[in-house]
Amino acid sequence: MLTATNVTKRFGGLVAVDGVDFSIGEEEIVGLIGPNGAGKTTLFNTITGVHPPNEGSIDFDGEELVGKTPNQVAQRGVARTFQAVRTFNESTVLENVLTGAVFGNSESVSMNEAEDRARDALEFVGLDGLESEEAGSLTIADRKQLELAKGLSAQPELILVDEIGAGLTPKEIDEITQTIERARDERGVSVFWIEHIMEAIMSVTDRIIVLNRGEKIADGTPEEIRSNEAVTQAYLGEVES
Amino acid sequence: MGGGDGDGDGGTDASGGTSNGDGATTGTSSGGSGEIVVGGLQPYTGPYAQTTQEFVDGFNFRREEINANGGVLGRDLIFEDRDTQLDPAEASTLATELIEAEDAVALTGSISSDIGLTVAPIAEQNQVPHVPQFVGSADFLTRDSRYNFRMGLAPAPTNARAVAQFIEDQGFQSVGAIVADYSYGRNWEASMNQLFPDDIDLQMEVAPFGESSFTTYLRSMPDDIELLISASHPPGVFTIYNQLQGLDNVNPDYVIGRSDAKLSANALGDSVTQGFLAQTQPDPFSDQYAEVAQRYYDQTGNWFGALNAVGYVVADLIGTAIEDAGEANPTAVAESIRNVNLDTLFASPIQYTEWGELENLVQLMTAFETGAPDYYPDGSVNLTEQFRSEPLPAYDPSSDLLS
Amino acid sequence: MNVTRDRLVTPLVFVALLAVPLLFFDPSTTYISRRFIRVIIFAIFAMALNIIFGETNQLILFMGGIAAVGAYTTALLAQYLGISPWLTLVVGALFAGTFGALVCYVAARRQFTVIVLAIVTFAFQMIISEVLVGLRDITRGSTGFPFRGLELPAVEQLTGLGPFAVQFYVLVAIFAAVLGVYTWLKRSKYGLAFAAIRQDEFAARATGVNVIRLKVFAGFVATFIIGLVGPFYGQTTGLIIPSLFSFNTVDVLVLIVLVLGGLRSRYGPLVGAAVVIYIDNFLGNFGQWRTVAFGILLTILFLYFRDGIVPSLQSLVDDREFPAALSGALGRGKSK
Amino acid sequence: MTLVDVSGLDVHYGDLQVLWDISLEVREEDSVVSIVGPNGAGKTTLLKTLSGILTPTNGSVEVLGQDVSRVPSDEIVERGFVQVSEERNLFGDLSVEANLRMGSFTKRENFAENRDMVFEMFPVLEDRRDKNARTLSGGEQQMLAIGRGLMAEPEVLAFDEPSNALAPQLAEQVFETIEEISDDVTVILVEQHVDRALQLADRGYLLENGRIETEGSGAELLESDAIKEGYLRG
Amino acid sequence: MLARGAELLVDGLARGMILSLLGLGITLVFGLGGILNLVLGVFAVVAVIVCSFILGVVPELLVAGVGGVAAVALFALVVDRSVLSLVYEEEGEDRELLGIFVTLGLSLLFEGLLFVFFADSFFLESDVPSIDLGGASITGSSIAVIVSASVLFGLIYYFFNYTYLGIATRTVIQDETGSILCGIRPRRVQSIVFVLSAAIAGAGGILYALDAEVAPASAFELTTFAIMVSIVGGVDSIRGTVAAGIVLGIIITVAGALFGSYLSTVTLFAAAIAVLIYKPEQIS
Ligand SMILES: Nc1ncnc2c1ncn2[C@@H]1O[C@H](COP(=O)(O)OP(=O)(O)OP(=O)(O)O)[C@@H](O)[C@H]1O
Ligand SMILES: Nc1ncnc2c1ncn2[C@@H]1O[C@H](COP(=O)(O)OP(=O)(O)OP(=O)(O)O)[C@@H](O)[C@H]1O
Ligand SMILES: [Mg+2]
Ligand SMILES: [Mg+2]
Repeated sequence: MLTATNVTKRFGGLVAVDGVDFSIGEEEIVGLIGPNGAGKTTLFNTITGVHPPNEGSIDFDGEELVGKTPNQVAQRGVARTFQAVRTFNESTVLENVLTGAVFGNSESVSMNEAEDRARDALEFVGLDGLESEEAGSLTIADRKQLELAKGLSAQPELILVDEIGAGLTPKEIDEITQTIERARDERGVSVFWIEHIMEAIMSVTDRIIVLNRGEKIADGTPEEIRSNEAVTQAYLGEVES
Repeated sequence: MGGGDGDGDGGTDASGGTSNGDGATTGTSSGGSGEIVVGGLQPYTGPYAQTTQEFVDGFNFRREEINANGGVLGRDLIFEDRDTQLDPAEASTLATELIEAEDAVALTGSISSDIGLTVAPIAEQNQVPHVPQFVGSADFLTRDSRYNFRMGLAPAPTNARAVAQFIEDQGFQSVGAIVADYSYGRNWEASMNQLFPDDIDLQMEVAPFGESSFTTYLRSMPDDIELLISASHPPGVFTIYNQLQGLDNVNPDYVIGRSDAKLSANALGDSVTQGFLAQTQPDPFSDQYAEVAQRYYDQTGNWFGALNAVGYVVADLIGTAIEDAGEANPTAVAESIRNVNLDTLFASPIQYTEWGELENLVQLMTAFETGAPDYYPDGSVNLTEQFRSEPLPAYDPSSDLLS
Repeated sequence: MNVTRDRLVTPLVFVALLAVPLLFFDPSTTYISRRFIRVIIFAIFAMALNIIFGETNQLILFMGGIAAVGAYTTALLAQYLGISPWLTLVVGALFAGTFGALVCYVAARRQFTVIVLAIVTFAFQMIISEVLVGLRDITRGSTGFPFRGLELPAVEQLTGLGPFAVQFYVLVAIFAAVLGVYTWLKRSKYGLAFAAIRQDEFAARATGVNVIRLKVFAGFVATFIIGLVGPFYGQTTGLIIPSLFSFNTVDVLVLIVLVLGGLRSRYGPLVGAAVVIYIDNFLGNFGQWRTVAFGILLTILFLYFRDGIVPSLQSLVDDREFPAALSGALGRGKSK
Repeated sequence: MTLVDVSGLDVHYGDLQVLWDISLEVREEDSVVSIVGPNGAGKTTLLKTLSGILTPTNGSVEVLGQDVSRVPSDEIVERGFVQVSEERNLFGDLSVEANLRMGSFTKRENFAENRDMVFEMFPVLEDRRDKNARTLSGGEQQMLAIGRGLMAEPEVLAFDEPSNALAPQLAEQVFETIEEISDDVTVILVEQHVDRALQLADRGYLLENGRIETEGSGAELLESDAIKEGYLRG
Repeated sequence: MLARGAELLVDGLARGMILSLLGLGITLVFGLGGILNLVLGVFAVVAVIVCSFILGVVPELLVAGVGGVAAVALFALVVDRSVLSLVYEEEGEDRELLGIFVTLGLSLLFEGLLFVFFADSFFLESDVPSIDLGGASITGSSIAVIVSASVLFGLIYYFFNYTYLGIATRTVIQDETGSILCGIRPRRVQSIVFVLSAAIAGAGGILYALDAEVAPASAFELTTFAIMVSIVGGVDSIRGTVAAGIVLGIIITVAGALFGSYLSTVTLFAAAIAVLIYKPEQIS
């Protein structure tokens, strides 16, 4: 569904993403790992039009994403969450998700229809009952769920998830991992997921891509990655394996 | 104003004599039988803050003297002053309000052509006399004006005529001028071209109204320049003079600045004695002036300057006009101003043409020397009379002098 | 928002507005009529600012300039073509709106922060003033020209109302229209998008909101409204003159009106305008102390009442918890 | 001697109470004291209160013998209580060296000496000494934050989730560093990596919903049911 | 011709350096504390007034200048400790907007007071003789301005790059919490910067008065120019502000000489807009 070829992004002299090729298939959960500063978030930004790549092309269902603005990409069906949560904290939980339902889609959605979708998404992540709370009053874990709900309410084909587990307790991580898995299973959404927490990412991904200094150094099943020499050297270290 | 609701029924103008019956809504109106109100459109905020303050001090000095002597028509003269912030739009609103709400019998205080030109039609429409402090624009009066009267600043052609006499008197050959890029400055430009002797070298430079750096313009003046006219750029006068001091290759003998000798001396300090001339209408060398100035000093401890004198003259003029009219009715007051022949602090008696221009005005070129006026012993500069003009013909707005 | 209360407040406000000319307009006191008209005009200006600044966080400081663009275009074009300014009114507004939209477009594209946009528009304000003064041959320079072409003599005759009353009603109609547009915007998808843009532009984009288009849209609507009202503003004074449209006379006042009335509240602009114009006139009696008094008042109001009069009153009514509402009104805490 | 003595502490954000009746102490002889607990339990709030950035509504907080509500928060740093915060709070547009220099704001005379010590501990920082902090990778930034904390010559150094968002390798490196410095400095450690945090700790506290649920030695806590069920995997 | 060009450049440079000083007054407080200080022009005018009164007693410009600057610093300290403390309680954009509004109110208040009590025009004289450089006559005031402004720039540069306190000011803007964690007291630093900015603006005002008339009405104009310069220079960059002031000073001087009309002001603002549109990403 998503095929990126030779994506390169430079910031001044720094090559943050260096000639990366990868693809993501229908209903696939793909992990993206790599050391801090490897270029993971930047890769997300090239896909979503925040920082268009200097070179390369990104094909999504037969359409070129390079050159599209972030809102256009979102409307094509690519939702995302952020490394540091970015919910609209002065709006209510429902309004947050509504925004996704109304604007995150190329079809014109009526307000009623959008509200249905929004409530549905809230229920899906387990935030039903909190609709009229201000988003800012939620716990971090709930706000991360809220971001997921906001993305899912747009009924995307692909959702990009950036370090959703950071700062969560193991229990919360398990919950959010399950939500992501269910999103794929029940809603048919593909997931591209950046995470440093190996337990989470190893358990549900179909495939993992590893970046190091902007270059792709590995791409394979969790088992393959675990035993990959280069990955161990660059990223995993001697610990958990 | 014309578009106002007042149009339909003609003469609903505020008048000092009759009460409007709408006191409930106008609230503060005090114009009835007790006091007579003069409205002041004072630019308390803005570049003329000091100028207007001097005027008000002089005006109030005379007004209080009048009230102390029993007032006019036995009633007290009251001054309702408003801050126009030198904003013509604000001034026009305030003018209407002073007329309608305060029943002002006359308006005064206006400074600058912009304000003068916006208030003038209001005065005409409401038939309330308007005697501004300083409005020099030639367009302030038309041949049909009946309620606007020239005061502290003569129109550019009249001033230029006086300067032309001065040039001939002194035999200057090389004259420079800095002209401000707005209507009054441009009037000067046209007048100088028309009225100055043909055989002199005249170098004019046009600078923006709000200019603060004149060095460039000054540098383009000829080296042998004898007289520099900066009165044609009123807001820049002091800056021009000051920046001139910093240039050694431009050295005119005289610089004609604004009319306010006292402010000039305050702003420029000792350097004012090096050729600065104030072109004034009040005559600081007359006995009458000295006597008033002495009283002023005794009362306030301050120097009675040309601007104070203009305020004094306006209060004097309005008081006299009301007495002459025998009633505090604006229309009648305007009529008596037009017919007045008032010997006061000006170098010539105040007389107006039919359309409100000063007639047979005499102007002075006042220079400065170290010392102090008799009536202000605390001072450090004294005034000397450099030149006194012949009576100047009133400017006729229908002439083609400026076209 | 409390809908039932809204249903009650709106008719009340408009009945009061419609009654104003009948109660207070008198041919011998046109200055009172003008004050009321000024209130409406500044209320509309503040509504426009509410849309562009309150909703999309674009602070513009060339409202005077935009009003001037509308006024000068309307008046000069009418004069040049020899037609009634009623016909050129929309041209002026469109011109102003296009200009505003263009500035907003550049700002959104180049991702200006609030302050940068404020300063850029402030610079435009200065340029517009300078140009109006400088193009003396066309604009009649700093002394401007008389303007009262926006009268409706036919309506005056038909209704027996004076010209100021008619003008007031025209402006009330515009006010109602703007209020309607604003209310609709807030309750529609636009409201959602505006809230998103305001809080996190970046996240809004990623959610699919076309931030640039919406900002330009808000910019157009706001400057169109300001450009439309500009000629009426001139009409009230009877003059179109640069100083009427200066930064100090328009922008400063509109900002104060909006902040004091209550940012993002529907009736804040009207209440703010009424209070501020009243204060402004009242301070006129202070003569040379006017500016001082105005400065003190502003400082105090902003420090202690910056949540706005209308929102403070609303929360007072809403939760009836006096101490809490009072501390809200005294505004130390951030607004919700 | 007691370095940090908290008793009966309540903290509010506006109307919202976050900490309830907290009492804890850190003694000179402790090398690491760990505080663990779920998200939103109030760990960061507690550390900010210790640093004087937040003011308690009830209870007393004494840090190095000084009531923190009575002194400005910069003075707490001067007295030797330093915090490496959750957000790191580096100065992005200042160079690495300038960041370290600001760390020594209260101990200016020993700047050069301490800086060299930090460089020795984290050689990569010396390579980047002229680079702006913003351009460092996450791990490097964490090292800089720790280094900056050390520049103030603290008696007590508090870490708020130092391994957050770090790659596993870097996280491990940070724990090793903490272990290393805890020989000289008393460390308060707030961590999501509960197992690592408690392994290092002499004593630990479990904070849940703003209350201290359990306390004890690191080993005790590691074996306790509360920790095993809620915080450790399988 | 060449001499005339040189004269223009030197005039422009002097004027530009004054603009730079005023711009720095904005940059320091806005860039470092988020408050757009609209009172700045008042500080400049007050410095000139005090200086001019001191000159009446001690006829030595340097002494009087220092006196004027010191008086303004004291004035600024009072403003900072009283009203601004309330503004600094806010954070981020709230502080920026409140800062604009409150300083707007204060500037009206102070300007109003100046209009009532000190409405005169003020000039200062430098006593530096003008010199002749290859046919170009350089005015004494230009020399005085260029020399003193250069010295001030040097001091400012040194302070912000080489002293603990100077660098600490930058930490406060970048991360207030971070600075607290280093043992720096943000509020104290903000006060120091505010007072410093007022002092710099005061010095700028005094140099301005060597050449041009300064009156209460100058306050608004000086503030406007200062903001333009600061924004064009990048708002939080000291070097940028200095450069912007000099460039704009030369532009208006040359434009004034070439067009000799209102266009020079238009040029200034147009240049400012052009710069802003061209490189706003530098401006936070
Ligand atoms: N807007 C930018 N301008 C300049 N450099 C940038 C920008 N965004 C990222 N970089 C640099 O690009 C590199 C990759 O950053 P990126 O955020 O993609 O890393 P990451 O893999 O997401 O790391 P982490 O796991 O720490 O989040 C880093 O060196 C970073 O400093
Ligand atoms: N500035 C604030 N205003 C209001 N509530 C806040 C604020 N900061 C934190 N909170 C709330 O206080 C509670 C405790 O937050 P705190 O950050 O101390 O938790 P924590 O234990 O550090 O969590 P984490 O593991 O996510 O860092 C949370 O419910 C949080 O939502
Ligand atoms: Mg990342
Ligand atoms: Mg925390």
